Amino acid sequence: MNIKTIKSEFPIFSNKVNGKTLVYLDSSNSSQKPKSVLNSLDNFYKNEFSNIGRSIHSLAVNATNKYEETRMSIKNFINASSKDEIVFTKNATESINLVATTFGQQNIQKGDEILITELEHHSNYVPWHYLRETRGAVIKFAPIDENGDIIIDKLKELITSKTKIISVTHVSNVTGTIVPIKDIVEIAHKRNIPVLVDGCQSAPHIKINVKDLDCDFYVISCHKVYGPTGVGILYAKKKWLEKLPPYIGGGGMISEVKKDKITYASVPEKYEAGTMPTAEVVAFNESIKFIQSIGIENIMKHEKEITDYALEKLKTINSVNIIGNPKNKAGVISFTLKGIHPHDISTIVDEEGVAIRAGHHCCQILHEKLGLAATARASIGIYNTKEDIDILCQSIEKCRKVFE
Amino acid sequence: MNIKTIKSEFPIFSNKVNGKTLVYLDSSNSSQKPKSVLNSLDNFYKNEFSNIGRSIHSLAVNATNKYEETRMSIKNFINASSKDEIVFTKNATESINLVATTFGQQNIQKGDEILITELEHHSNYVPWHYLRETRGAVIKFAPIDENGDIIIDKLKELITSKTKIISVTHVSNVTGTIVPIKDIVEIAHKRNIPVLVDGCQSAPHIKINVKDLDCDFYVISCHKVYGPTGVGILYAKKKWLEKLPPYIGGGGMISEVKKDKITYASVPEKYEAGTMPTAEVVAFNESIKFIQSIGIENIMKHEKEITDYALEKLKTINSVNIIGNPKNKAGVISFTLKGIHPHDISTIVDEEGVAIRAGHHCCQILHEKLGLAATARASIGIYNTKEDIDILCQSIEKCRKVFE
Amino acid sequence: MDLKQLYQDIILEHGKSPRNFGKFNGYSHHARGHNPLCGDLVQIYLKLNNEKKVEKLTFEGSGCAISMASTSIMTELVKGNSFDVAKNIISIFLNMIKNNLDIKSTELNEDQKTKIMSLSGVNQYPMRVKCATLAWHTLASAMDEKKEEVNTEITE
Amino acid sequence: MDLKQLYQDIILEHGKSPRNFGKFNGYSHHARGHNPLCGDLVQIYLKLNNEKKVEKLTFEGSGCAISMASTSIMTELVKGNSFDVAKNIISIFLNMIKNNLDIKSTELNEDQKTKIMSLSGVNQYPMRVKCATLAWHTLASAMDEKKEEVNTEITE
Ligand SMILES: Cc1ncc(COP(=O)(O)O)c(C=O)c1O
Ligand SMILES: Cc1ncc(COP(=O)(O)O)c(C=O)c1O
Repeated sequence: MNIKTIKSEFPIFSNKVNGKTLVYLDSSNSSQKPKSVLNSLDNFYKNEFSNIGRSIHSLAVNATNKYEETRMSIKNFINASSKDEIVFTKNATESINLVATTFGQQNIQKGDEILITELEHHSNYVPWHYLRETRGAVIKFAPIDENGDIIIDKLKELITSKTKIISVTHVSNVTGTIVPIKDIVEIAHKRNIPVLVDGCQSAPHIKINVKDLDCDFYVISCHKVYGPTGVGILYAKKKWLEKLPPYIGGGGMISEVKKDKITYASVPEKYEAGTMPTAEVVAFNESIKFIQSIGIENIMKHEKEITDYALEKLKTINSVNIIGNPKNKAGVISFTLKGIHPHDISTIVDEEGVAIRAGHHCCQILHEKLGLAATARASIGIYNTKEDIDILCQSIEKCRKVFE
Repeated sequence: MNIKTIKSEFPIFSNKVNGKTLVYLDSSNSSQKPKSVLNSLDNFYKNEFSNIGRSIHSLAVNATNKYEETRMSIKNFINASSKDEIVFTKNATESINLVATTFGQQNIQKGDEILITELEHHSNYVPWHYLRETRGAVIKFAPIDENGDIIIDKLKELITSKTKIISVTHVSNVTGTIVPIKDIVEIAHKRNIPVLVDGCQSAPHIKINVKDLDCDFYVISCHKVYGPTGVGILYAKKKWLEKLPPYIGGGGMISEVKKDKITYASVPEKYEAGTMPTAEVVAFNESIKFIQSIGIENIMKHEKEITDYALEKLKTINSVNIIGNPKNKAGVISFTLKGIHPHDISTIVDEEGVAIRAGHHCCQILHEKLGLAATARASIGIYNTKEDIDILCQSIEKCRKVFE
Repeated sequence: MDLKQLYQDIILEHGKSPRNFGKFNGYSHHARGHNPLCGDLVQIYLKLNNEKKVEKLTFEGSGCAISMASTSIMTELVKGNSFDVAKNIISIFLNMIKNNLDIKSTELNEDQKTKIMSLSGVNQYPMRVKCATLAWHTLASAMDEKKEEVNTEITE
Repeated sequence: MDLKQLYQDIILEHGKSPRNFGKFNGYSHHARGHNPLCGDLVQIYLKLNNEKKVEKLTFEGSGCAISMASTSIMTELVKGNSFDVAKNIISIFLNMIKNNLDIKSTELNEDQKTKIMSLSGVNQYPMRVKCATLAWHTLASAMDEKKEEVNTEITE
């Protein structure tokens, strides 16, 4: 595997930022896109564009087929049982809202408990919070230890007969913690509790097998998986999609509409109301093919190498403090620099062409636990090299000079 | 204005469909896209891509600015009072769901009435139907006359002290009826009832001025306005956005997140949870510029010319029956052919490269009223010519031959 | 794609003058089918006699030429056969449409094969497959005494 | 863009050793400000005396160098002035940051102008503007006795 070649697939890296070569270390936020994805988008709009599922002319037939091909690719990519278990949404946030809202309507009564963790992104907390506000649910937070690992025993203790669902991230977007989902699902299923997994930070980086994980719901954001913006994925076991009520209502998700009564389409169409991000879904197929052409194992290996190298090197810089030290860590490295606020770090390294993120990364609960208002975060994608890490480290040294 | 030049801006028309030149008469379903929009998409992904509003590196700053520029362009395009009144969604369907859900939560009690019309698209009925199911609302349908015009007096009569909101389309996607929104808003506001306008079929075709209409909500689907898929717009008076509860919850729409409490961002961010269709929003700015470069008056004039020509010519074909004859008609022509089912028409004309739509066009209520299961529909965009209409008419003649 | 393959004379003829149209009294089985995409509806009425033979089979509904012809041809092919043969004919048909297969069944005579094959052109028109299969799925549903309406969005 | 313009010595110095830091007893006005993007919080404590003069002005909070320096410089500039002059200084500052304007006020002496101008580099860094303005909006809010927390998402 040649990273130079892979990197050259991403047009953005032929650009300069602030006169410097772009060192993109913000992939946890959103990934860059390979040529093949952009070509697909462009080609679809230029040569094949039509709305899907409604008209029956040739353009529409072709577009509908391509759209469904992506669904099939995703099914294979995450090893779902059927392509009907794949619902397209606008982003992972909508996917979680879909589940929280429809599951809540059917299953959450006053006093029922929802179990999440201290690692969760706001997108995996606010939708459940709504159920607290509207239906009187109780939200419990499984705690993490000082390494950033969820304390599984504590999680277990928090489960009661009132626990109706567990919602947990697969990989933390702050500490990079890889959560032992299989264990959690096993614990949950023993007590008949369904589990939603937030796969935003895992999809492009580690192997996903929903059948093996046996989770009930799995959500992905395509823009983090080398795909276009505007598309998210909800995987759900078919029994759930069939049982839960519909979410967004409108064209395309109905069966029969009368003045006094409406029946809904079967799954997955039941959950795809209105005109979908057709071109973006079609192009996302190329993202999956791109990942498959490299091989997820090779991606994991490469990203681990870069991550280990980064951790090693950052530790040699005095005054760098790395957040969390989980048992299994993906390519997400949050850190602080003594005496320098993360926002100042970001501004200064940006001057060197280095894009990192500073802030709470939509994880205020975790930051409160850490006792920090903000951290700086470097996150790794398939295109990152050791050279990128070297430049990051040099620019961190520059921060220290500015503040000396 | 030279339509040939305008048409040449749309790459899709240099393609053949079934060996024939594409005659695209399905713009009410979704419009084709001009080069400038596709170039913007491509350029953004290739040279400028970043997530917005979160990171503070240069790419993110630039992307955020461009995203906000589109918001500003839309504000000007529809003459809103402030760019904070423009919310980005995934499609018009989501926009209506957003209003129905949040407005319903705050204002709909058992027995309260929602007034829509027999013209409405499923996307402007199903979301209100949910309030019937979940909150015991009553839905009333303002009837249309045999021309396809809403009977305003009947609409007035249907308003009671329990009417909480009126939701009505600006232009029918079946009959092309241009609805006198100003009159309806006046009637409604006299009784303090807010009005939502479904602008899906008006935005690319007639001038929109929300200040003049004085409506409370206005929704648009960008893919019908020569823009990318995956983006919708909700215009709402600021007082509503501030007053209504949030909708989708997650990253980007919060202010402060604690374990026991969450506060939300100000508008419009409050309604933009998760990663938005950034590139698509940015590219949509080019759609607006494209329309503005031609001038909406010129577009209206051209489309009226083509529509009148089509109506004239279709009427000369024996056995064509045109659906509706409204006072003011946009470029949407639904018709039936005696003895030939619309699906058969669509398949046969498709063979000649003509893309029309057959079915109920997501308007089953209207089709029930018409006593038809399906109709065929030719809808006009800025790129259509009289020649397109000639080919449509020839291919309809061919249908008759096949079935003779 | 070839329009002539789709709209063969036999299709047009059946489409215009469907056989076994209408409801009859004393049916033993009934089902309702619906194609949400176009709004087409079909109702199947069926009488199985004591020997489990399809004594009578009619339909009501409206739809495109393809769906009317397919339904009409179906009633002709299935009527008079035993329950099991009827079931077999249904699966032969669905197989042909779905997998683009030739008909090799020994349960059908040449005339029947020609009739069923007249619908094979639908293959080339993926958006029209549901028009052709709706009635067949609905008949199967009637025979199985299922309560739910057949919905083409679910059957594929 | 020029990093040196942003991180001038005076900024770095105030950032490291903020003046008027901490809460004091007997304040007459107070407000809380919050920047949701980075999570920064600031609290402003203010004592107006009988002559409506800002007798004392301190702050608590944590944030980046820009926000700490801006807050610290603000307290130095505003303290000792009358209510109206204080309000004026706030609007001079916000104007400078927002509209990239030179300072022409006669209410400020040269030293004060230099101090306030040291923050003008923020102009070139749109994502950092809120870091610089949070405290000033919060001070204005305290003086106006507003109850709501200042939120940078709302103030711009
Ligand atoms: C009148 C009308 N309303 C609503 C919609 C729904 O728009 P979208 O599918 O983009 O959500 C459409 C288009 O399908 C429409 O024509
Ligand atoms: C762990 C995690 N969950 C959820 C999300 C939300 O994804 P999106 O913004 O695409 O909806 C993100 C990314 O922002 C994330 O990192």
